[in-house]
Formats: sequence, structure tokens, C-alpha cells
Amino acid sequence: MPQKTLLQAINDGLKTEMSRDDRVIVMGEDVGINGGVFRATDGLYDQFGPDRVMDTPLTETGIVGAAIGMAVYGLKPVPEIQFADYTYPAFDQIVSELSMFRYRSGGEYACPVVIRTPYGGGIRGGLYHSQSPEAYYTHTPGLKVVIPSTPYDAKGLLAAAIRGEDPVIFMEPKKIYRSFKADVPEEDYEVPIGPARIAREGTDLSIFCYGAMVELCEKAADKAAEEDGVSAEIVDLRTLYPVDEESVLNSVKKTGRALIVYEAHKTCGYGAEISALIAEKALEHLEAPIKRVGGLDTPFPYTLEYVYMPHPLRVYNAICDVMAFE
Amino acid sequence: MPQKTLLQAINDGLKTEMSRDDRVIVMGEDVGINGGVFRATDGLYDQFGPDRVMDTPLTETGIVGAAIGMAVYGLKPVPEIQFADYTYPAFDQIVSELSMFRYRSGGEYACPVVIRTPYGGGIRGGLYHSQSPEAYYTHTPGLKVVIPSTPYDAKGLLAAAIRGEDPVIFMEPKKIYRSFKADVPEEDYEVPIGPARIAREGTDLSIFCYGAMVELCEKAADKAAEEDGVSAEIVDLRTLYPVDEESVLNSVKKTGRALIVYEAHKTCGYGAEISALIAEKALEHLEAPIKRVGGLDTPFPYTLEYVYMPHPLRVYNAICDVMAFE
Amino acid sequence: MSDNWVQVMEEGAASYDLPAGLTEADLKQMYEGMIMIRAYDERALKLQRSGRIGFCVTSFGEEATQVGTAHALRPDDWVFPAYRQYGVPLYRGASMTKMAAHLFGNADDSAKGRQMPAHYTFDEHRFVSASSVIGSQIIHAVGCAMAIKYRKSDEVAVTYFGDGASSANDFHSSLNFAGVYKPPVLFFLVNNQYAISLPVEKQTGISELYKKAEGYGVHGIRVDGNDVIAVYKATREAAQRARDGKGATLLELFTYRVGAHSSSDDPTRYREKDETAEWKEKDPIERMKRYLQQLNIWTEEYEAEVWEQCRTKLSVAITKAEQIGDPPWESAFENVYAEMPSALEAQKQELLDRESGLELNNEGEFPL
Amino acid sequence: MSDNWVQVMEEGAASYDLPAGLTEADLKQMYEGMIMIRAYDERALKLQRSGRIGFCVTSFGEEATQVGTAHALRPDDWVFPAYRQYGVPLYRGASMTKMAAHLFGNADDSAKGRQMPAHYTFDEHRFVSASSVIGSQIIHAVGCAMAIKYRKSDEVAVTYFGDGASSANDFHSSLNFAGVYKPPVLFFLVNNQYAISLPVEKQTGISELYKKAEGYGVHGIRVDGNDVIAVYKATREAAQRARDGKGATLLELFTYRVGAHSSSDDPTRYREKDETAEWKEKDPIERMKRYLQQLNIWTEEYEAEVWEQCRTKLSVAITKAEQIGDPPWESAFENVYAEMPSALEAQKQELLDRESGLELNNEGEFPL
Ligand SMILES: Cc1ncc(C[n+]2csc(CCOP(=O)(O)OP(=O)(O)O)c2C)c(N)n1
Ligand SMILES: Cc1ncc(C[n+]2csc(CCOP(=O)(O)OP(=O)(O)O)c2C)c(N)n1
Ligand SMILES: [Mg+2]
Ligand SMILES: [Mg+2]
Repeated sequence: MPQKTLLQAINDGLKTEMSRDDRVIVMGEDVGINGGVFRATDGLYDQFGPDRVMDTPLTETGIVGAAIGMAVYGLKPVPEIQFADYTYPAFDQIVSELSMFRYRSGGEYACPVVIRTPYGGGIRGGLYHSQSPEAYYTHTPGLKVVIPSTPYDAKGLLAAAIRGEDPVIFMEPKKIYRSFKADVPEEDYEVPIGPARIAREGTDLSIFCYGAMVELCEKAADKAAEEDGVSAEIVDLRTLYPVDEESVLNSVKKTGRALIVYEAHKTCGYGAEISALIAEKALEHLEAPIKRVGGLDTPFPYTLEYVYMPHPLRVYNAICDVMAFE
Repeated sequence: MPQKTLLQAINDGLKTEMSRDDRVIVMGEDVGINGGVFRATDGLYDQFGPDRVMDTPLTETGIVGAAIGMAVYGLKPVPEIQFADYTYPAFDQIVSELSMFRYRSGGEYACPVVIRTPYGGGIRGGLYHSQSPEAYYTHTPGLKVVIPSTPYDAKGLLAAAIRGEDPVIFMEPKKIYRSFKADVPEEDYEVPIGPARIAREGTDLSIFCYGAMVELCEKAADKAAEEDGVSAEIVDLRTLYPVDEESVLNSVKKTGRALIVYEAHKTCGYGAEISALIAEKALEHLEAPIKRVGGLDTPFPYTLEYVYMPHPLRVYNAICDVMAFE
Repeated sequence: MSDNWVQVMEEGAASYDLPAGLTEADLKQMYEGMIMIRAYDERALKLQRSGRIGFCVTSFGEEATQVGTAHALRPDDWVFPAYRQYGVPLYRGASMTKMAAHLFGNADDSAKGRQMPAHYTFDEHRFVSASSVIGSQIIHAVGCAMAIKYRKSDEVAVTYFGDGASSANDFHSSLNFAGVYKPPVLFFLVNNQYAISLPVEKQTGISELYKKAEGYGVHGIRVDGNDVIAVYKATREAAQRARDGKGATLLELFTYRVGAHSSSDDPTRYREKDETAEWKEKDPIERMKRYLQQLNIWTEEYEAEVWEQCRTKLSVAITKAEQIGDPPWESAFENVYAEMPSALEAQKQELLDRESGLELNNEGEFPL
Repeated sequence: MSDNWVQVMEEGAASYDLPAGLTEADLKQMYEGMIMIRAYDERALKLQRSGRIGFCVTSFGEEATQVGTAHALRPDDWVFPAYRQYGVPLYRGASMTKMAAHLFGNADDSAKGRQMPAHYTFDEHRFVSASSVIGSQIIHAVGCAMAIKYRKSDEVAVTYFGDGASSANDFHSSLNFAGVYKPPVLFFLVNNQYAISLPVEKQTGISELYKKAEGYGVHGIRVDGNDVIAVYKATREAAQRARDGKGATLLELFTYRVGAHSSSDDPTRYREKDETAEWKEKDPIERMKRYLQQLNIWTEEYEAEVWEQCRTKLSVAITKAEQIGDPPWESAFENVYAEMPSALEAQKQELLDRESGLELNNEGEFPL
């Protein structure tokens, strides 16, 4: 089976979906001739031509808005927003239009647009190329929010998103775009939107995470296993909305302890929802406070990126804290 | 002492601040001759003239962006966004610019802009005149988020916001704009940004809420007191960011039970943060799961507004649930 | 008449030839269509004033902008309206009962009572649901037209929006996309000279809004928006250009908002009665009537009959609509997604289990 | 030369009079200013290529747009730049050590190492911090100019942005506000014909971008952006108009991005070498040199000396900057608010208590 990076898996996924279905249209800034600034759309322009791989003017609200109109007509647009930070100029189109079209039209018009966008830190992108805005979108009914952490899932979840009937914010952890390779089948396949993935089974505490944080939590868990004999279960949420409540609650019922790790600003980040979910539905199973390791409640700094972002050692420390509680 | 509605208190507050400081500029759609669609700026145009009460073109990004430029120059703009739902076209200016100006300029440039905006349901405004987007802004470092629930606080918090050095999203619960009157001093005074208000002392459970939900929680608490002898403490948060952690934790430590009530979509709403805060820092004091009563995870419907919004009886039911847990 | 100003019926009277292949039947149809809108508005406002519906929008004085455009389009052309263009589905033959159902936001409403009145949706008439966010629909029309072009179809997508909307973000993104991709889209900029209280002079630095098109390489034209035949003619030509692959046109339909912004608005706060009176003189229905008179196809009886029919149609529909109740409360949970996620199902179940706390609980008043 | 095309130095040579009250000293100052930018770019790129800084932006070929405008402005005029106009503070006399500190994002950087390189901020030079979000600074300049007007001051606010930015939301809101309020603001649209890989022909439907101003009732003009004197002259006049209360001007500075978009970009993926070569011929520094030669104020020694001085200045500053370390990690928590909220203080304390997990942990590469 071919080994691919997460980025290559996405590229592969786009090619697969475009080959299967001529309703699928890719559009965005620099996605055509240039193949995307991260090269996620590399080769698509040559293979599918300018009508299906559209270089657009510099307007994210235009990109998302036009994609909505295309979807209303019956196409399946897959716009790329160059950085998740630049979804904000399109915020109104995403939050007021894309997410609500089906509802407000009484079900007459659907908008199955899949917005792909790289997010998160780890490439020294500073304030405006590093943000993790997933919580804005998980707080917006009508949207699904999906974040893969492995090449296999990236291709499979993208397929499921594109074939689905709902708008999806498909966020790609750019930090691990190229950092490792793994098996990715040539054939097309779907990884369903919804179910979480147990990245590692464990019995002492549950770590909930997604995207680039999964790898980092694995490192921290390794250290905790080696040095403290802690058996951590790592739950890769994959789909943030609708969340796999059952997997979250089952894991925490088993281990009795919960740690949530995310890069976004801690306050009101997505991890708050997971914590609140547990505190509402599994409190009696808890043997320790629910801890969150998040990004700082500051903008995302350039030089001091490493201060902002969760680090394996910070996660390790948090594991120790949670385990120390009696 | 004069009795005023919340709306009149805001109008009074604006007049007071404009009289005190000629750097204060009011701007927005229909705020001038028309006095604002809710009449919050009524009379300002006549009193202060078109240079200080500016009717603007229909562009929220322009309104907020221009206000930022004015603040950089040294003014204190107080833009009105006609409905909180229409902050989204300005989202990029709020989240990328306003909130980060001080940080990214290493402290060289501050942006003390106070964005006033009515939010929430209760006036049959349907999908786009009813939203409660506070969680988007509490998840954005650099912003302060303030929501008054009484006429007294409205004037005092507005004064503190305008006199402060930081950008503030000042959200006004439109449902209770005119629903009751209360004492509002003629003189100017500040209610500091930060501290919560214990709206009612109690010993059995803590209800955390803000804005129009406070009145509603009081009704529910009345019923619980009468029918079940429950003594509920009601904490009106007033400032959502930075939150008054101490008051939240102290209350829950005292009562051992927590209920959080908000109108925004439940998932990833601000209540999730309060729950997570408690689950992290006061878990050992809890005698029951932390419950949230929120708006539905649906867009905001018109006819079925009453299904969407928290209702005293829903809150009452939740009080019973929390109290029933042993 | 200059190159960029389309007018057919002189304001006083005049020009007796039937333009652009219009038959007498066409003219009558348009005339009746405008009266239908007028009657609809009068009735809606009455319903609102008597508290039977919560809110309404009217389009007094702007009937020609809706009827003239609608008459020129094909039924399979896509319409992305603002809130003031319900005359278009009415003209396209939407069921009056459905129209009324939307005013009440009842169980029969095709928007399922989820939107405020004036946010109609009719997929069978390609009249696409709009939000209340000013200007956001414009780019949807452009995207739809890009899809039409991609499919090599000969439909046209059109969008309506106001002078106020010309300041919004998506006016800019839309005109820009239209200039770049040249899709078959028509932009109807209904310049009624007000955005709530803001007169157009304060909305933007030029007075002829069609000129905004030039900066995007898009064809722009100004049309007398109170002249239904001119509106028809200009639309027809622009649609043909679009179908011929020649791209977009921005049509400024110059008119006046004779009524209030909505049932919540009080225009005496911000404009002079004289100004409004002046524009009442230019009423598009009266203007058409004079035209029909000169063509000798108008009689008092005809007029009376048209009004009578419109009113009856309305009365029947409204009586029916008023008997239909609210949508079932469970319907608030539907159509958020193609399938209801389990967490939402659970929220529904929670209410179902209790069925308390489900009464109306409004205190405020809608302000604009 | 048409009405809307400002050029002073003919491309070959010519026009020996000193225009607009410029002295020889002025000309030399501008010439030296352009060389300083060129030298700065060469050095920055070298630092980046050798891994000593993480990222850089250059402005090869666009030096005249910075120097010509800067020379025409007063030091108390406000500048709202994009990322490609660091030549402006350089020309206004910003400390070279501070400039270099920003390239390294070190403890001495006035942005405190919080922004990527090319996001300078210098309050003492009224050079205002910009975000990376394209176009968002334009409206800040407008707001600043509205404040200037409110205060009846005679400063001017200016903003720089690219052809790509003309598609952004705040280009539209800004020009619209400028047309309505007529504040003293200058819009420098630096049309370098590319937005990363997108050529300007695909960015918008017209080729002369200054014409976009008309749709807003704003004065627009096109200037040869490789002709530093023309840029100076046009800016001077527009600034005077603004100070005289005559409102805004959009100046399209027509030029070409000779280099890559940034240190991460590879332009061979999307444009022909020939095209770039052609524009290298039109180099603004060479053009000015020929002009100075004709005025007999250029010698080889002079040229060599200027380069020498620039390079020395740079070397000194960079050596110094490289010795300064990163900002202290605690500084990441400062300046979020005027005073640090206690929750943030607690987050800081948490790291302080542990001081572990504070190592660099990057895996990706910056792509554009
Ligand atoms: C983005 C946004 N901002 C503000 C409003 C509030 N609002 C509703 S209608 C309106 C004026 C619209 O004017 P125009 O576009 O000229 O349309 P008209 O009402 O004249 O038909 C405003 C400001 C809104 N609906 N959306
Ligand atoms: C809103 C937004 N979208 C996308 C980007 C990514 N991006 C950075 S520079 C750039 C092109 C800008 O082109 P132009 O405005 O012409 O300026 P130039 O680089 O040519 O000076 C893009 C798309 C961004 N920074 N901001
Ligand atoms: Mg209007
Ligand atoms: Mg450019």
C-alpha cells in the first residue's frame, strides 16, 4: 500500500473525488496553476482544467459565497481557504448563510459545500497563519466540523465530507502536513463523519484530542507510561461536531480521569465543551478534576510560538496532575 | 432617583460619556437622525451633532474598521452594530484587528473601541435578529465581553467600558430593553468590568447566568423556592471575559451544585466554559453533575422562538434535576 | 434619453407603440401583477396593524421593479432576492395560500415558520431563500451563474438588492467575480433611495449607482424603475446578453420607497412628507394605467375587476392561512442537517419528556 | 501622457528640469533611499536563505513606490502599510537596529517578536502595525483620517495595499467611506501585477485599477510606479488636495513584483522568466540613475559609496541584532490587555512553576 503524508492523502482524496463526480469543483486562492501554497491541490489543474480548479480573486467571502450559489444549483464545491485565519472575512457567509440554508428554506435548499482549510501552529506562521478557530464553527449549528490526524483518515474523512449532504468545515493540521507518512489505500473509501478513533487504549486516564495534538499526546503518554507506569487512553475525536458522545463518555467511565488537549485558546475552546459534556453526563465516574491543556489566552506569537502551543511536556505534566489527584 | 429602563440607562450612559469626553464618538447605521432602530441613541444627534453621532453606510466591517482607525488616532469610538447577528460581516475586523492591535504592535497602539450591540431573542426577530454570539468573542483574546442585566449596571458598565483602555464587546439583552424600570442615578458612576453580581443569595445550588436570563432564572428560582423549598443562589456574571472566577468558584463551593443558563446554542456556548472551569477547579465540592440549560443546537426559529429559548419552566426543571441528584 | 438611462413610458404620457414584441396581453398581465402586489401590501399591513401577523415589509412604489423584471425572465431562471421582492414569486404564480402561510409563519409555510415574514422560499419557482443579512445573497447568484456556465446551460441567475446593499461586502465580491468569470448573472440594484433612514446621498459618494459596475468591468445601466416597460425591456436585453455568453449586467432600477422601511419603521423621523408626496405622483401603477388608457385597453370596469379579483384571492388565502396553526414544535429540530444528529435528537427528547416550558415568552418589540 | 497617467522621467531618459520644487539633494536622497531598500532586501534574503531568519518579504522593483510616496509626505502623516512597505520607515529614519531586530523577531523588536517579519511597527514614525490579513488596514487609514478631520488637524493618513487587496472587503468599505466622509486619506494601490500566483488580469475585470475609485466618487489616478519622481509628484498633489479638505485620492502605482512573493514562494511555477526579465529592464533605481546622470549629479564613486554605506549600516545592525536573544518567554503574556487579567496571570504562573515544555517544537514549513 502506498505511504503518504497527510498532505498527499488530501491531494489523493481530492483527485479521487473529482474523478468520481463531475459536480466536484475545487476553488480558492492559488489553488490552480500554483497547486495551492501548501501544494494540496498540486496537479489538479493539469488533470481537471480551469473550469474545475478555479483560481479565484482574493476574497474569501466571495469564494464561500460563490460556492454556496454553486451548491444551490447542484454542484459540490470544495473551496480552499488558504489559512483558517482567513475564514474570518468569510465568517458571515459561513455562519449566516452556509450553515443555515437548509434550515431557513424549510429544507428546500441544501448547501453541501466542504471548506478545506489548514489550521494551527507549528510552522512559525505568527499571529495570522497559526490560529485554531474550530470552536467558532462547532458553536454554529448546521455545520459539521472535521479534523483528521492521520493520512488514512484525511483521505477517508474528506471523501465522506464531499459525498455527504451537509456543509463541512474540514480543518487540516498543517503542522503535520508532511511530518510523517502512513498507509493510504489507492482505492476510494470513506471514514464516516461522527465516530471518534481510539488512537491508543488505556485504563488510567482518557486524553481527548484531535489534529496535530494527537501525535503530541502520544509522545506525552509514552513518557508517562515509561516513567510513571501510567496507561493513558488517547481518543482522537476526528469529528468535532457532531461529537461522538458515546466514545467520550465510555472512555471516561472506564478510566475515571479526563484530560483534554487542544491548541486553540483555552477559554471557550472546544475542550470546554468536552469537559462540560463529561461534567454533565459522567460526573459520578470521575476520580479527578477534568483538566484542559490548551493554547494560551493570548494571540499567537511568532518567536514565542513554543510558549503558546501545547508541548508534550506540558501534556505530560498535566497527566501527572490528573493522576496525582486522589 | 429616576427610574429607567435598560435602554434608557444606555441612552443616559452615552450622553454622560459624550458630555464628559469629546473623544467619544457614536457611529453606526441609523444611529443619527433616526436615533437608532431601538432608540438607544435617541437625542444624541441633536445634542452632539453629526460630527460626533455619525450615520454610516451599510457596512459593519467599515464601521468597526473605521472605529479602529479613529482609536489609533486617539479617539474613543462607540460604534453600534444594529444586531449582534450583523457583527459577522465585521468579524475579521473584530477578531483579527481590534482584538490584536495592542499585542501585535508590542503595545504601541491600543484600540479602546466599545462595540455596542443588541443580542438575543424575545422580540420575534427570527433567525437573524435573535442570535447570542458571545462565545465567539469570549474565545477571542484581547476582547472584553460585557453583558448587563439591569439598568443600573447597564449605565455603569458602559461608563467603565468607554473609560477603559481595552476593546469591549458590549452586548445588550434586547428582550429586556424596555421590560422593567429601576433606579439609575443621574450622576455618572462606573460599575467595574470584571466582578460578577450575586443577584440572589442562596445555599442549595448556584445558577450562573447573564443578560436576559437573569430575570428568567429569578422566576424559576422563585418557583423552586415556593414549591420545593430550594434556596438558589443566582450569579449574574455581567463580565464574561475576563470572568470573575472567584465568585463562580466560591458560590459553587458553598452550594455544591451548579446550573448554567444561557440563550446561545448549547454546544460550545459560553456556559461550557463555566462548566469546565468548575470541573477543573471545584470538582471535589460538587454534589451533582453540572447542568446547562442553553438555546437549542439549531438556528433561531421565528414562530417557534419559544421552543428555542430557555424558559423559566425549563430552568425550573433543571433546578429540580440538579437538586434530585444524590 | 441618454445611453445609460432606460425609459419607455414618458412620465406624462406618450409613446404609443408596443415595444419589444410585447402584446396587449403582456401589458395587462404586468398591470395586473402590479396591482396584485399593491393589494398584497395593503392587506399585509392591515394584518400587521391589527396584530394578526407580527411583522411585514411592503414595496409601495416599487411594484414595477418586480413585475418588469419577472415578466422578462424565464421560469427556469434563478432568483436570489432580498426581502422586498415577494412580488416576483407572486408574479411567477406562487400559491397565494403559501404566500399567506409565510406571513403567518405557520405549518404550511415553505420556510416552516423559521424566518420572519418577507423571507419567502419557493424551490418550484426557483425563488431562493434569503437571509436577512443585507447583500449576502448577491454572491449566491454569481455562484449559481458560474455553475450554469460550467454546465453550459442557458439559464440566467438574477439577484435583487437595495442601494444600502451596495455598501455591503458581497456587493464587492460579487461584482468582482462577475467581472472575472463573466457568468450569466443580472444584478438588480433597486435604488429606492433609502436604507432605513439613510438617504442614498449618504450611502455612497456617487448618485448614479450603476456606474459602480465599471470599476469591475461589468456592464451597467440605469433604468426608470417606475416604468414597468422600461424595466422589462432592459431586463430582457441584459438576460439575452447573459445567455449569449456576454456576461453580467448591473441594472440600477431607480425608484423610491414610498412606504415605511417595514411595519416597525416610522419614516417621519427622518424624511419630509413633501418628498414622499412627490414620488407618489410618479406611482408606477398610475403611470401604466395612463399608458393603457392611451392604448385604449383600460376601462374603469376592468380596473375594478382586477382589484376585486386580487382582493378575493387574498381574502380566501388569508382566511385559510389563519386557520392553519403553528408548525409543530418538534419541527424546530428538523433540517438543521440532512439527518438529525443524535445530540439534537436528545435535545428534542428532553423537551418531549417534559413538554413544559414551551409557552411564548416574548417581551420586546421588533424595531425595524 | 494622458490626464490620468503620471510619469516624469521618460523611460529612456529625458526631461531635464527639476520638477515640483525638488532640489538635487532631494533627488539624491530618493536615489539613496531606493538603494537602501535594495540592499536591505538582498541582505534579508541572504539571511533567510542561510537559515538565520525564518522568513522574509522583498520588494525588488517596487522601491520607487515607497520612496516617492515617503518623500512627499510629512513626518506627522500616518502610514497604514501592508507587509511590503518597510521601505517607508526606513526612509523616515527608523533605526536600522530596530529594523533588523524585527527580522529576527528578537527582544529588541518593537513588535516584540510577535509578528512574522515584514510586520513592522514604529509609533515614533507613525508607521502603524498591520496584520497579515490582506486589505484590512485600508479602513484603518480611513478611520484615522476621519479622526484627523474631526480634530481639524492638517495631517494626512495614507495606506498601501496590493492589486490583490483591491478584491478584499475593506477596499470596498474604505473607498465607500472615503467617498461619503471625504477625509484626508490617500490610497496607494501598489499594482505589482501579482497576488502570489494570480496575475492581475484574473484578479479583476478591468486593467486600470485606479478607475475603481470613480464608482465611489473618489478621485483616482494612475502613476508610473517605477518613476520615483512621478510617484513623488502625484503623492504631493494628492496630499495637498487632502489637506485642503478636498478628500481622498486613489493612486494606482503601476509596477511589477520582480522577486518572489516571499521567501517561501517559487514564481517559476506560475510565470515566465521573459516577463520578469522585461520588467527588470525598467528597474526604478536604474531609471533614476540615468536621470541623475543626465543632470550630472551621478558618479561611479558616489554610487559605490552609497552602496558601501548602506551595506555597512546593515552589517552593523544585523550583527547587533543577532546578538540579542529572543524576547523573554513571559513577554508572550503581555499587551493582550492594558492590564493582565488574573486568568492570564495564572496561565503564566503555571508555566513559570514548571518551566518545562518550553522548547521549540516546529515541524512544518511556512509556505507562502
Ligand atoms: C448586514 C446587515 N446590517 C444591517 C441590517 C439591518 N437592516 C435591515 S434592512 C436595512 C437597510 C437596507 O437598505 P437597502 O439595501 O437600500 O434595501 P431597502 O430596504 O431599501 O429595500 C438595514 C440596515 C441587516 N439586515 N443586515
Ligand atoms: C484575507 C487574506 N487572504 C489570503 C491571504 C494570503 N495571502 C498573503 S499575500 C497574498 C497576495 C496579496 O497580493 P497583493 O495584495 O497584490 O499584494 P502583493 O503581495 O502583490 O504586494 C495572499 C493571497 C492573506 N494574507 N489574507
Ligand atoms: Mg434602499
Ligand atoms: Mg500584488
